[in-house]
Amino acid sequence: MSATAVHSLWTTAGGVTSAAPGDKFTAPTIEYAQLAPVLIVVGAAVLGILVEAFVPRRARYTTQVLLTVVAIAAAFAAVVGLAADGYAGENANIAAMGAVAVDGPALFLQGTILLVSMVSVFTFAERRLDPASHGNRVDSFAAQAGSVPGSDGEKAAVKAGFTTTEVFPLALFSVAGMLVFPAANDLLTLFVALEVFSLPLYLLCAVARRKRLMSQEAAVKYFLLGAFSSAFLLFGIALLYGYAGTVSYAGIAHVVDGTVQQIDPALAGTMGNDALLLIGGAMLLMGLLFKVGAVPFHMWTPDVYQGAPTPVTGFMAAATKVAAFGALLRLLYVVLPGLTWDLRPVMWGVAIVTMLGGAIVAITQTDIKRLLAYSSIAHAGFILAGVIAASPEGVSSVLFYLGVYSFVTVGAFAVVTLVRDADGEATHLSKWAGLGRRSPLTAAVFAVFLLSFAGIPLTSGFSGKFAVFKAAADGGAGGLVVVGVVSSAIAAFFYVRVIVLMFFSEPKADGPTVAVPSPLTMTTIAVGVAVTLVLGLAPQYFLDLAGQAGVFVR
Amino acid sequence: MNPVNYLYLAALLFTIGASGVLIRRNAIVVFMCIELMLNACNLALVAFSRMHGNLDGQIIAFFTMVVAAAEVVIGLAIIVSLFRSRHSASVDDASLMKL
Amino acid sequence: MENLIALLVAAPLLGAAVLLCGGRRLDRAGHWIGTALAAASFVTGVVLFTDMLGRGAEDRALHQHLYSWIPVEGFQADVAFQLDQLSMTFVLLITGVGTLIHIYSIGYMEHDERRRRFFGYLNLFLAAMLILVIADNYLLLYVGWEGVGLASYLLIGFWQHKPSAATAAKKAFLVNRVGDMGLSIAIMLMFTTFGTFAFGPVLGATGDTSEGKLTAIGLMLLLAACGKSAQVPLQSWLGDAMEGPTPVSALIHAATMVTAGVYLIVRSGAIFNGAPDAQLVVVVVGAVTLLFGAIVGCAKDDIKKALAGSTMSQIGYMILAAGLGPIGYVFAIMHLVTHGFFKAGLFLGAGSVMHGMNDEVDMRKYGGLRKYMPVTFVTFGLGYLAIIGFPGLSGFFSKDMIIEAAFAKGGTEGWILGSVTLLGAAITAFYMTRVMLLTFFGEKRWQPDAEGHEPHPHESPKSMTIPMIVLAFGSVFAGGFFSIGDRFMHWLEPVTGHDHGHAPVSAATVTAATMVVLVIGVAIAWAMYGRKPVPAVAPRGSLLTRAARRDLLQDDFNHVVLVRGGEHLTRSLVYVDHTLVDGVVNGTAASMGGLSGRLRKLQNGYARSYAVSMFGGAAVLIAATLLMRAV
Amino acid sequence: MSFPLLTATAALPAIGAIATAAVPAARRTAAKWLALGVSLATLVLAGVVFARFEPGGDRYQLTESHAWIADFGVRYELGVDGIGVALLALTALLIPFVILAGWHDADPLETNSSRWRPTQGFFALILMVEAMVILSFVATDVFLFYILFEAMLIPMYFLIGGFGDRAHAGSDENAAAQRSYAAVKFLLYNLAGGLIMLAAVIGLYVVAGSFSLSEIAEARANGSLEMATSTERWLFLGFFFAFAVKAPLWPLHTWLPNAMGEATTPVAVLITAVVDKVGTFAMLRFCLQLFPEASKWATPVIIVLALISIVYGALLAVGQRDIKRLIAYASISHFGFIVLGIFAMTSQGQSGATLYMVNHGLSTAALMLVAGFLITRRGSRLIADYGGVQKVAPVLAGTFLIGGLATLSLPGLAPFVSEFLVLVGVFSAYPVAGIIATVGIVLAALYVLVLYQRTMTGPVREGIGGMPDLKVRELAVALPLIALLIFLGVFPKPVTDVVNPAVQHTMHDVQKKDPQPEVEAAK
Repeated sequence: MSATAVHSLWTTAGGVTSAAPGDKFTAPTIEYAQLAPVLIVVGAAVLGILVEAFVPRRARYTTQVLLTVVAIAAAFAAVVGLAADGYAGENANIAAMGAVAVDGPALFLQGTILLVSMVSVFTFAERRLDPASHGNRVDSFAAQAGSVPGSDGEKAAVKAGFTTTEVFPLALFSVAGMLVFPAANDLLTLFVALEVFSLPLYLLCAVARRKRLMSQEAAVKYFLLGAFSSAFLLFGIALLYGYAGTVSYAGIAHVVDGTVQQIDPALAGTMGNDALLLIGGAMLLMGLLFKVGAVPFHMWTPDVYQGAPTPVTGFMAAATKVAAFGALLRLLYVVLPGLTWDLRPVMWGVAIVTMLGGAIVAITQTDIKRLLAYSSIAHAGFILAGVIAASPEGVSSVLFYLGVYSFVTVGAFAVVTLVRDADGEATHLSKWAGLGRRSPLTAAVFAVFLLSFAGIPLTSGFSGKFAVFKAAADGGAGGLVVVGVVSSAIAAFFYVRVIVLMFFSEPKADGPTVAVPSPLTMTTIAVGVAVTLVLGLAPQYFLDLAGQAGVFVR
Repeated sequence: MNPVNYLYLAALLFTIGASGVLIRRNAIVVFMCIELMLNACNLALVAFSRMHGNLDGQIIAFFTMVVAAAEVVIGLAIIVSLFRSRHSASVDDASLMKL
Repeated sequence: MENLIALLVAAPLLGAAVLLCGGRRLDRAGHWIGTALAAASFVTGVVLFTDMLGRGAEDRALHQHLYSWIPVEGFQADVAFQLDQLSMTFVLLITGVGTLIHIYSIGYMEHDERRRRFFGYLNLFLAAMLILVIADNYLLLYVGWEGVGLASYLLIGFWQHKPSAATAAKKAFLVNRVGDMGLSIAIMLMFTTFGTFAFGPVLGATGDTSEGKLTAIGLMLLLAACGKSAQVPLQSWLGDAMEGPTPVSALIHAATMVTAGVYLIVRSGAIFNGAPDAQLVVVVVGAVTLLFGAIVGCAKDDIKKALAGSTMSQIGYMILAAGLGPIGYVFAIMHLVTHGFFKAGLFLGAGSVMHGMNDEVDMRKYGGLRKYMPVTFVTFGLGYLAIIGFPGLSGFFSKDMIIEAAFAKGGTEGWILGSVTLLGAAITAFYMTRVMLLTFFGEKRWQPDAEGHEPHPHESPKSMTIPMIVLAFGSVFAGGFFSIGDRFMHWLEPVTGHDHGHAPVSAATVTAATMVVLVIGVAIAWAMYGRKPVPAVAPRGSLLTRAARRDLLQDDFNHVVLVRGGEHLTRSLVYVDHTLVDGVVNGTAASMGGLSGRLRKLQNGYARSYAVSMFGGAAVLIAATLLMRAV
Repeated sequence: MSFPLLTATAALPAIGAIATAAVPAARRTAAKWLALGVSLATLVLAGVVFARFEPGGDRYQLTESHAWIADFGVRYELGVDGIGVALLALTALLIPFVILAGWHDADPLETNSSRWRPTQGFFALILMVEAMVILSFVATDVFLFYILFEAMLIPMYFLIGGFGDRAHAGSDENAAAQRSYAAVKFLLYNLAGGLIMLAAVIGLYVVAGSFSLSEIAEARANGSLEMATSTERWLFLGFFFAFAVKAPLWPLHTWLPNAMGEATTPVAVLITAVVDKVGTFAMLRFCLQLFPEASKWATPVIIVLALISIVYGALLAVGQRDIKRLIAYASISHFGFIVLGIFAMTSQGQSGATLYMVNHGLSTAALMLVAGFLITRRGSRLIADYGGVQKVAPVLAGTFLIGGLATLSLPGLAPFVSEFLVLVGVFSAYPVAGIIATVGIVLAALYVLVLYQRTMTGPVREGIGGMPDLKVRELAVALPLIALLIFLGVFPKPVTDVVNPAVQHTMHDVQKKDPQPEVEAAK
């Protein structure tokens, strides 16, 4: 069934075209099996809402955690199942009447997203770090997000032992959106998916237990800028639609490279107008670059990362990047391959300023979360280098990098949640001085993550970086590789600075303590370390995986 | 009337909305400007839909409205809670985090 | 028989090892061990000597190949010895005088708690020196060359607690290193020219290469010789070297080590024969040093420094002779041997005097010592007569020969050199007489020292006097023994070759002339120091005298140009390294930080400005895309 | 599949490192002995490798090859040639001394914090470095080598920054600042070099499609791999830059004095005697083998840089007031000699350079470690604080002097052999360079003797009197090294025998012949 069918379905329903009213109505066919991962998660999310409504408060936390974990696990199982059925390879196809692609990249990214969300959810559910208030274990989310910080209402809420268990369904919704995002095969789905995973994130940012003002500020900034960017994205969609007369990737691609079957006069008119295509493509690109946090669309990143509750930051930093880059890849490889030569210079520029900008500004950061934010920007730049490679190796290298990066990120932020003092997490770097003396293990783990970020050999970071740079060099982007290594050198500086701080400087008397987490967070961190070392020493298996998943269906 | 004019109008609205976002302080107003941009998109979509003689654009417009509505819910929630804790809806006041 | 050769070196080397690693437990026996092993080496030498005499003149040379030292592609360096007449001469001189001085030191160093180490160093020196003279290739010679340098460094600085001694030692080593540079470059040249640096092949193939190459090699060898033999311009270290214990001065800085340069040149005769220009330079250096040393010797009041000057000058004679080519080689070596005897004797005498005078070295504080230490007086006196060339004594023969040879060089060159050597002889007579008079004649001039106890001059113990006596015999008879019937010449000829040249003046005339200048020199000295009493403090003296006291300002030159200049250079380089080379790096880091700080300001916390950047970014993105299509 | 000897030799210290790190805080001494034992066991294994290596045999012996990361065209390929085996032996030999010398350097100052285990960490890191260095000497896969080349920075970084010299001038905070500055400088300098090399490594893969040294060399030999001249030059520069930083070559040297000055003396020895050798080794192994043409193209410049290093380093050594910095600059001068020998591209030069790496390791170790004993006694690194030591501690002074004499390459001690070989090798190819280099031997005498005179001779300064002489442990460090210096000075054959064939291979790689002696040429 052709990719544009779903729309012709609507058109016939609308009856504007030649088809007479009351003509045969073909019901849309939805391949539920192939959409299983998404459906499971969405379903679980809806269930979660119901849980909020009907399950007594005491049991909610447990129920929600269980539900979420089970749902994600099931979704992952479904992904694995699909991959096993060869949807990643030979019988990759397009489901839901052209709305969603089920192919290698989609499944790989969905798998990654699900695993990452799984470990992130563990940190969401962590309740051992903050001292129990009024005998109730508390997590890092506000007792009652609505209540004014410091007000009697809040005190009462805390006393009553309220907790915002809504975060779990919210996370699930967001995950659902992320699952669709890289698989979206028409612009409408893309837009909807974007909103579906963004909106819950806006909320999640706002519900920190500590430092609520910053948390809310982060939410506002994230929300406004996010909405702003999605407006651009939407306008881009509009223009592309105007250019091609369709919003399905394949359809647009056909129009762009002029292999379209029947050309009606209107289409002929707009097809001639490259401005529509170029401006639309650029705006679409901008929408996605905003989500991956590329310069100059990055400015929300540091503030939001810093303000949001750290577990959310970790989730956001890891999963969002994966989803957004997935979508970006699909867009560039499926929709606009015809535009490669027009977009390449622009992408080069963006990649360069992103790598350098992120690395340079990070040097003078004093807050660990902001530091990681800028480092994530720099990494976005590295990944872009792989995206630009415009080759199957490029795709698989990016997939691999995303997998590597996301786990390390979640792990790193999980460690950040452990270092606490009187008023919550001690994120100011000066407080990390001498951490290595006080709790060598934590410091060592964090050092491992930092070294992986820095791309030191024998860590996963190096494997990823090497894969991406290699692909870029192969794809004729040697210049980017040089810029890449230079900015890695700059970046090394601030990672090293943190290590110096932790190990070589004397601990402060009023320094923070390292909380002993529950098995949940421990798992998150352990997974991070494991991935870092395994993919650093023997990445071959996962490179193969990414390699097989490197082909998009059209 | 040439449907292209609608596109000019859409672009105009979009620009107005965008500049509103850049200029206005009050979060609510900023938000409204964003809505305006979305509407501009809708206008463009519908216009194009008309040009191409298929309804995709109009369908998307509907989706957009729904999404916008959802955004309103979330957005207002956030802005209101911000307002309650700061007694100000100015986006410039919310600048604890910088540098 | 050739297997004995290694024993020459092995014995003292063993001694050095044992004494230096042995530790305190050997303190009591140390000096005996050292002396015994030195003697053993001497005995070995004698045995080899007799054996050598037993064979015909042509097949006297012995070879011993121990092992291949540095086997590298296209590069053969062996540890192999060659004992021919030339080497043999040195072996006997070194081990003989060496043994005597060991014995002497037993007494001289009696009160030094580090005597064991002293003997260790002495043995080390013997070993190195022997390697130097019996090596069969230049690289191994180089090993000995630096080895004696090390030994001399250790011995000059033996009293390390005296900063002056430590400085002198360092200076000696450094100046020698400059010379060594010459030697190593010479070896490299040989390698690139001949593909080897073993004596046989190199000296045999000198005909196959250009004169230019030979000249270059020759000059480099000369540089090395200058360093080791304290020839101008590298002579400055010898005077300071007197900081070392007197036996050291006698053995190393009079009899043996300093003459290594002469050995090197004579040994490399084939090269110099092929390079007249190099020879000329050698002769000039010899002549200059001859006078230089003599003049310095006249002005010094420190008895050892005076003798050091004399040594310099005498070696000047030898170098000059060696520079003359086949005419001179034999005489150079002969003078070297005789000089070894009498100069060693003189130094030991000086040591004996100091021993009796609480280590006072200023001759102006001596006087009339002949009464107090007769043996020393006699032996020293004989040495004195020998060095000034009193008829019949060693110096007379050897020096006379050199003077003759100088004239025999022929041409104006010949005349110049001849007269220089004569002048040198006169000055020699002068300063040696001066030393003699100041020390042993006149009335006593010593006062109580700072602690107020007056020195009680007394004769030295047997262990010291006996070596002096033996050496005195040498200084008296060696020359005659060698020259009667040209024994020495025939002995060395197979190695060095010899031609008589054509003397423009008869030997008799030369001898007569020598006698005349000798008398003049002595007379002047007598006039200045014999007749009237000598002031205990040196008078200001003429400009020349003052200059000569300061080694003709050579040290001042070094100090200003090399030391000061060097200090400035290094200090400025340290500065450069820190500010420039390192500054660039730190600068980049700093500028990065600055840039970061400035970019950071963009992140001003206002959502609207963020939106602006997004908007601008979008605009740029669109513009760029359109632009791309446009171009 | 024979027993993977090389892997074992590298793995043993790695495992030992982990084991040492795992020793509980209280059992500090146990950790020390464990580390020492492991290092000695490694030495034994290295000895076996040395024995099993046949100088006449294949170029690479005891080879191992396993698939590793197919996507990157990377294999786990090991193999040792004459040069590698010599340096491997050196490394394995020095580490026990380093450990022994650093016996007390990492004892915790404050015993209250129970979780903090500096001692264990110190020795574990040393062993980790040993493992990586050994592996890098036997890696015949460019990528594998690169990984180790970079990875070994991390343990070194912690060794420098984490365990500063207790004998520092000024306050503790000041010292800590100095130290972390030195550590960061070390890391960033080398990381920068390494990252530039990374670009070149990737470039090499793009060009050659393989990382296997043997494959690439073969492909180049049979012409199936053509490299554009410019490409080859760029790649060469990428590699050489990293190695020149590590070596270190002027003007990329400034990290070394800081690092060696601030680190504890055993670590300083580890840096200059072991880790830096990887740089010069890699020039010989990779630059010349992979990019022969480019190497020849770059030779003039490199020779000049090397000469500058020699003279400049020596002059700066003369100007130093800090013992350890002095030795550091001396090392810079010596590395100049090594590079000079490598790029002279003559048999003598390269054999000499390889020998030089070994001998310099021994001599610096001897000098530096004894200097370390001296410094720990007096608690100061400033030369001015010393004087007359030989009076109170003659043995210390003696060993120090011998170390010094080795440093100024006195004949009879090992360094002379190598230095002379280098000089001859250079002279026969570039006479002027040879002559300039000989200036280095005079300057060497200057800085060594000045150092000795100022510290050891003259009247006994205050603070020196009553200084104890070397203890048994310290003698156990100093004497074997001295013995080796003398032995290799008198009888270097064991090393030259393994080195010569390897050098001939390299000479063949760069298609160079030794210049013929004039006399033969004439015939």
